[in-house]
Amino acid sequence: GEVEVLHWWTSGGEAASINVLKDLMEKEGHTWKDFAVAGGGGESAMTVLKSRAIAGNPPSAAQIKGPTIQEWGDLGFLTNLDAVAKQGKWDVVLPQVVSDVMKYDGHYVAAPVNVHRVNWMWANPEVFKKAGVAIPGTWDEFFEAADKIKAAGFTPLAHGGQAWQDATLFEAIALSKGSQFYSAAFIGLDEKTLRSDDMVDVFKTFKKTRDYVDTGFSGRDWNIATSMVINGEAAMQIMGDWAKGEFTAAGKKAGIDYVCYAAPGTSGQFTFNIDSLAMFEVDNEDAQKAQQDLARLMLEPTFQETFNLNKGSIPARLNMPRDKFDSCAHSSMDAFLASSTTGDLVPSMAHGMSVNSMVQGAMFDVVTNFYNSDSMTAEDAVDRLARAVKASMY
Amino acid sequence: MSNVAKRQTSALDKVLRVVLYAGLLTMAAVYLAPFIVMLLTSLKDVEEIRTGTLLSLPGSLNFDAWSKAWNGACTGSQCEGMAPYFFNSFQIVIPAVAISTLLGALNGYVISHWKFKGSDLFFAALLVGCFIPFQVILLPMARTLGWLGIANTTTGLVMVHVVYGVAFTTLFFRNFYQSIPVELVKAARLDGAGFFTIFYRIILPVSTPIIVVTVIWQFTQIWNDFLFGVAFSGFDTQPVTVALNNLVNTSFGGKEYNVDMAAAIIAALPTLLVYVLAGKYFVRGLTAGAVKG
Amino acid sequence: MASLTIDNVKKRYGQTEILKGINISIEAGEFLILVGPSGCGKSTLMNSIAGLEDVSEGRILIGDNDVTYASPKDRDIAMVFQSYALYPNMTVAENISFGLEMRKVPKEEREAEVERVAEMLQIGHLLKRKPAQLSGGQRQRVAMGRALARRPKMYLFDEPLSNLDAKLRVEMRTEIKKLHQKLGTTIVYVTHDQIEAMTLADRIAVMKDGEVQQLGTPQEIYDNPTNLFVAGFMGSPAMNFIPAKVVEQAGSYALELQASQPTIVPFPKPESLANHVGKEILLGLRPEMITEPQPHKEGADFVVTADVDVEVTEPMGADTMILTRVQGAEVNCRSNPAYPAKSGETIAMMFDTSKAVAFDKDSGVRLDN
Amino acid sequence: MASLTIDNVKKRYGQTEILKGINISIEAGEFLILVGPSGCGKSTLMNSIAGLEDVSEGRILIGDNDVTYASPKDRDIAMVFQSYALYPNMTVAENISFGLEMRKVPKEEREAEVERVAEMLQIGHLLKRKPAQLSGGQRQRVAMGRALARRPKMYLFDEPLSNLDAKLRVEMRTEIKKLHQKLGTTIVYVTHDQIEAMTLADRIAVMKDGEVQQLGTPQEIYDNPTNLFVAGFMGSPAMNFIPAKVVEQAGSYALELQASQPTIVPFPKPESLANHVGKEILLGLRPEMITEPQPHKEGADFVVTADVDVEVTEPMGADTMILTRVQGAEVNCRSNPAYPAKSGETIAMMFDTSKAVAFDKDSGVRLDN
Amino acid sequence: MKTNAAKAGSGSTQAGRPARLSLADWMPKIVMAPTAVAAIVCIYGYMIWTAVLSFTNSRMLPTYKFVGFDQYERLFMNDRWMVALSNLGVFGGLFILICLFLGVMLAIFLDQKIRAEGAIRTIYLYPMAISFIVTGTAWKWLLNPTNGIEKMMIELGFENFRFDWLTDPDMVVYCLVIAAVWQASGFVMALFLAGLRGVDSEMIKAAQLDGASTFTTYRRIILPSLKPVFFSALVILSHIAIKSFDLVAALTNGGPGYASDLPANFMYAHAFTRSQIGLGAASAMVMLGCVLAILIPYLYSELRGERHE
Ligand SMILES: Nc1ncnc2c1ncn2[C@@H]1O[C@H](COP(=O)(O)OP(=O)(O)OP(=O)(O)O)[C@@H](O)[C@H]1O
Ligand SMILES: Nc1ncnc2c1ncn2[C@@H]1O[C@H](COP(=O)(O)OP(=O)(O)OP(=O)(O)O)[C@@H](O)[C@H]1O
Ligand SMILES: [Mg+2]
Ligand SMILES: [Mg+2]
Repeated sequence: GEVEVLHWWTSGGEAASINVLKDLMEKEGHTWKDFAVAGGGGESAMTVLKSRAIAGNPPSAAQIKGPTIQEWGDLGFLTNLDAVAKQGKWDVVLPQVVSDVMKYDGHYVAAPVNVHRVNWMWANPEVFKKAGVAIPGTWDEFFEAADKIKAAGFTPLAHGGQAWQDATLFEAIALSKGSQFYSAAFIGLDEKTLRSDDMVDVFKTFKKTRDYVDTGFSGRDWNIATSMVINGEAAMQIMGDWAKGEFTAAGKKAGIDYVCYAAPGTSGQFTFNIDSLAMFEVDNEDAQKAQQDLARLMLEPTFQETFNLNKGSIPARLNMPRDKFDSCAHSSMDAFLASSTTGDLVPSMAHGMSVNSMVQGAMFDVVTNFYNSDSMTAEDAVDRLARAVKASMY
Repeated sequence: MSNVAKRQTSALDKVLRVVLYAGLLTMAAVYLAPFIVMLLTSLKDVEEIRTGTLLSLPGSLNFDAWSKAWNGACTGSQCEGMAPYFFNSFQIVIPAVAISTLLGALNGYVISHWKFKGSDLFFAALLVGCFIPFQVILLPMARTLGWLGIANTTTGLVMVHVVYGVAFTTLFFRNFYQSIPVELVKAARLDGAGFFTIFYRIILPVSTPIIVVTVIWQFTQIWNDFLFGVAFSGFDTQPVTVALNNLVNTSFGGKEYNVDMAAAIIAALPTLLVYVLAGKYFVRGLTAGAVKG
Repeated sequence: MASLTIDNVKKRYGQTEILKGINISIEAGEFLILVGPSGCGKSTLMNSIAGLEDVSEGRILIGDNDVTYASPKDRDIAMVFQSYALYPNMTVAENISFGLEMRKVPKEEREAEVERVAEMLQIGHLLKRKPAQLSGGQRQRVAMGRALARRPKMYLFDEPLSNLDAKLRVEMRTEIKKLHQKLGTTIVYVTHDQIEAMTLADRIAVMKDGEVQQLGTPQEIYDNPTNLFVAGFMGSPAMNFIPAKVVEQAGSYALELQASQPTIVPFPKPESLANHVGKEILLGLRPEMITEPQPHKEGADFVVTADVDVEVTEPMGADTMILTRVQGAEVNCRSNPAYPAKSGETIAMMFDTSKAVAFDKDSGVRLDN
Repeated sequence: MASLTIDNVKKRYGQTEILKGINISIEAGEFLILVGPSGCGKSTLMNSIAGLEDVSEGRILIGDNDVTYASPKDRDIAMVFQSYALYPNMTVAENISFGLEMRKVPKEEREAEVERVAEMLQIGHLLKRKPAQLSGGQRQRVAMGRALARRPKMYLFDEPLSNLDAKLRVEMRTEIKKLHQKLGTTIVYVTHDQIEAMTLADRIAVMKDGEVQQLGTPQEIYDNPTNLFVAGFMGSPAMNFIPAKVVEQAGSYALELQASQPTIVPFPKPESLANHVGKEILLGLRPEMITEPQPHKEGADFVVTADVDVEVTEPMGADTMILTRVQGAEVNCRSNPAYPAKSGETIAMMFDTSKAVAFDKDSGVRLDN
Repeated sequence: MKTNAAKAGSGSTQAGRPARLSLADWMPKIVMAPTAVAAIVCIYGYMIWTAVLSFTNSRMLPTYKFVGFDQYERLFMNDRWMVALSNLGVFGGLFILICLFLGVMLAIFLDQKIRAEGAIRTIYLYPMAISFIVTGTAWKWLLNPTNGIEKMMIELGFENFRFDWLTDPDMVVYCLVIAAVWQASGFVMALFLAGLRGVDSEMIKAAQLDGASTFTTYRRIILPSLKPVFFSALVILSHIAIKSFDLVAALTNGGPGYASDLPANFMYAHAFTRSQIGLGAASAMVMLGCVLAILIPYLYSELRGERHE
């Protein structure tokens, strides 16, 4: 049968890894129709998906993640993967947090491909050396170091002023207030937490970082920001592990040319972002068969390994051989395992893992507007955030 | 005194002429600036882009990015560049432009020369179609196409482009035909020509400039359309803009701006070609001598 | 060829009524000429007959068919537009043959026809040109050619010769006359040229302000105008209207007018003046009825010689017009160029009232009918 | 007002030479009328004078200024286009006042002027209309109005009255004449109307195929045409050209022509025929010179009565045209409507050759000059 | 056609046309029918559907749970929407005016028998050809203070040159205007050029004789006769302004913050990315309402005016 896969893994590494899956499928005698729609974190792809679903012609599989899977489930578009899951023992090989996301109403409807850690900080040791400071472990240290770096003529923080990057930075700061605080705010959407002084603090810290980004940050793509770190123009960037790809592409070595640390104040904590393919209900029996096979193959170690080596993330599956992965990946895997038991493993708000897209959008608006506004106070922002969240839960 | 001297231009005229050319060329330079940046970038290698400035010249002429964009760059799991998508785009653009232009010309012709009760109202109503945000119609259109059984096919996409292009083409043609003397149509009717004959023999031959404008508009709109192209195409009928988008929007790995820029220029080539070719037909005075007064 | 009946046709543009109930009926094969002041609705009427404008009211019949609502191409009419309306993108030859092509005439026939028409109109050397490359008169001839190439039931000509030189115009006029005699096609023709009207028409319709004033043969119109307007409109120079007092004389009635002396002139139908004795009426006398004294007419009935004061003389080649003033009205006289009249002089002129007509001064109604 | 000198002006469209070296020179304040067959280059010449077409060769002087290469707006000329060229988006009033506005005339003055002109042209009630809502003649009057509102150095009128009815045309002609007398502006005027040409012109230029054939006063042109073309072109109906043999008679020369019998007619300048004895030449005789026998002329010099065969009679109101055939050539005669001529009959006509002219049969050159 | 209209007697008063039987007479209507059907379904049908949705609480996909005017209330409480609306006002107004002005001027200049007209025309027009997905990037570079024009000028020695509109929330909307004008003015030029080429040359001659300068001839004679072209251009430009979605997405993505957001982006973001179709639909209706409020009176006067000619 054939599978049509709608996704936005279009860049070099991703595409290569998707091709692995394609080859695997074709080896099993299936046809792979590759429907790639890049851009805007999958915005376009989602639009396509909706239009195709409404036209009554959905693809067999689509890259959907986080709570959105539940939404599609709600609408009854997704198919049941329990049989494959049982055969492949998904309940065992996947950590609970991951498998929860893949299920709708207790049934598997999607298969994960990886886990990203979002709360990374990438640093250029050379710059730190020149400025004569150590890599900061907390936000206080961050600002101390940043002052010196700035004085030394570097940009302390490489940042791109796009809403999701603002949110990534913002959530990293929030996470430094503790996983509990983070969860209450970004999963529970607890109004009290949202309006708490801690939140005001978070906003203040957040705003303070603005003094340490360069003037041209607005609208900058994340990878440009990364290249500032690579070039030695900037000292640090707070960004998910996909940034590693940029370093690799520039021929830089982890631990030597660049170093990866958890974002200040969040070591041991892990904000995750899981990519997955959800399976849509299709009529054709052959296609159904192919779909099940696809789900199975995705969880197989061969694919998980290649894919994640390429993407900079770590496998969704536990207990994988890790010798091919680099030091950052290792530390990510460690953190993943460790945090999964302590409650320090939390879904990323900025990447749509913790809340649905409405709430996420509302938060983005407040966060990014605040970051760019000269007049808005942190208190205002907190108030707006709480109100926006409430309005969007409507 | 047989002198063959042409009209002697006064000094003031000469100055004005110089100013005119200066103005035109300055504007041309302004319009070209972004293109030059793109072109220069497409000729540099990744390293030069990283280190150089926008307008710095490439170290050597380097067309690697172009060939990569054409048939090497990855757009999803395939790495065949933009080439395969050109065909898809042409398959969509040519019928869509042809049909919408023809329909627009016919509609314009009716509205300006075969008025019937309600034709003006129809025109006004159609114009409203120009202002519907396309995002709004994605979902209902998807459902309609599903019903018609042409979802995610080239046919469907052509239909969508025609439907939303025809308001513009009608507008262009109607406003142009408004200035064609009514006597021409009257004379032809008396000569025994019917509706289509008049259109084909009398009206179309004087429509060249507006056909050019309409084709330019429609070709550009449809060729560069991304939203409909992505939402309503099938996996093997994606137009070149989707490929370009995929090519440009990598969220991982080193960004190859040179390839992006080359791809953008390549993607624009057919449109540019249309501009150059069609431009010849910006001719003067097609209805001259038609009527007196 | 077919008869034409225009039955109470009205045409409005918005509020303004342009045609106010036109009634005209001509036989098949008749040559009808429409005349009337600029803007009186001639072209509008032509357009209505051709079906190019919807009429607001009334009926139009061609033969026995009510074509009021028929489409133009089903009426089988060929028309020369006042504004030419040439097809700008076609050559002269194509312009001419288009109508034939539409009627599926074979190519060779079309070509032959184009040639014939072009020769007749003397535009043979222009066949490959586009309208924009023609002079005004050449365009007009192409417009003619387009109509003449066809053999329709009816021709409509809207001032088809206005931009031609006199010589060509005479030739064209003759051609049209021949054509009409040969084909016998019904023709409706608008012209401002009096000679054209007089020589071509079987019947003339004189229009004014969207109404037909008189419909009759050229001679009827010229000799027997129904009212002051028609009388003044037809004939060039126009008929003179001389205020005159009705007087009783020898049991009959005559008219007294004030040349350089009061003069009594006879009137052909004196009895029609009976009701107006003592009142002033308008005596209509064409310029050619006031001439230099002609010995051979001397003493005839209705011929009176009187002295008049010459105001202006206007030599026109064949004749000289003498402008005089009679009873305060300007009077044009047509004299032989040899007759020595000078401005300011008083000279004798001969008034021939045998064809004189009389009108009511206020209403313009003809009195002697 | 300014004089106009056209010095060897040539104009080519691609290969074809339209104006082949025009030389015309008129005084300031003169009224020049251009006549010529359709397509002879009158409009082209007008356009060249106005500066709307570049001439290919030659010079144009207005007053003492060489304006050959001056831009139209610097020539201070107002023109009525043959094709009207009204501004379609402006009302009639705006059309008329535009030229004044361009010349910075204050608003009140403009309005007054528009009113004056509109009244003169009888288009006062149309001032708020757009050109598309006018009849042909109304448009033409607006085109006139546009020119007349201004007071330029020179007026150019290209067939300005062709679409007006006879009555209106006479009135307009008079207005133009008055205007010219009042302002004394130099005027160049194209018309196909013989009467217009004769009555308005100070001088007439007769053109043919891009060349000036004769430039002279109306009377010169009428009485003394330089060649066959001019003779045949001016006058309507045209001059008759009767083939006649030069015979020697009583030491002088006369002409013999073949009416219903051979007839000898005298010629005013017999000596000019000396070289042509025995040869056939063309005798030019205007229709008004061949009339019914008129008793008072009987016996005069140069008057001969002869019998002719009537082919067709054409009543034209004031006169009746009698078409006869003399020596194989059609001959038009102008007779009194009362003279009883019928087709097919042979009747007596009187030939007055006192103003006759003679042309070479082949070259058309005037012989008696 | 032999319609022996069944109207006896003369002097018929105010009788309507008899029904036409011939196919030819129906041709105009038949020709317009496909467009009419498409318009009824794909414009008005969808508009009504959108209107219906705006009264529901549809999220990811349309549902039909009606909530009255709630979505509209939410919309007008939404700060971002208000920013987007006012941006549209500024952006749309400036964009349309500048484009019209530039387009007209360039067309007129190009109409002066310019030597390399073809090349120059293509240069003005080419921005239309290039997808904003990429030109957005080029403009982003050019307008970016750290590596664009500002940097260039500083390197050229103008130390104090500042051009940082792209990162200034108050000025960023003008960046949109610059890029949009750059892209669309060429087409407006083309529209006008085509129109200019259709103007009757006799009329221009008449104007010259009337003493009008070239400038005045254009202003008073030629441009007024291009009224229909203005009409086309205006519709096209407002269409582009209202739908400037790609432009914003590529150039600023709404930033800094959401200072450069436009309604189209707002709507798209809510209807698709944020799964708030109800709110998106409401915003679309408001957009459409605003447009129609301007468009309808204009259309009315435009179409009425011509009927009397
Ligand atoms: N663009 C052109 N190309 C070639 N020939 C032309 C062009 N325009 C005019 N002509 C020719 O030039 C000649 C003179 O034209 P012009 O308009 O001056 O004639 P005219 O004397 O005004 O005639 P009319 O009395 O018919 O108006 C005509 O034979 C015409 O065919
Ligand atoms: N579209 C229109 N709207 C209003 N009035 C119009 C329109 N078209 C023509 N008219 C008026 O209708 C009247 C008749 O016009 P028509 O063209 O029939 O006149 P005409 O008799 O042909 O005159 P001419 O001899 O000047 O050609 C004129 O007074 C004219 O102004
Ligand atoms: Mg008329
Ligand atoms: Mg002419």
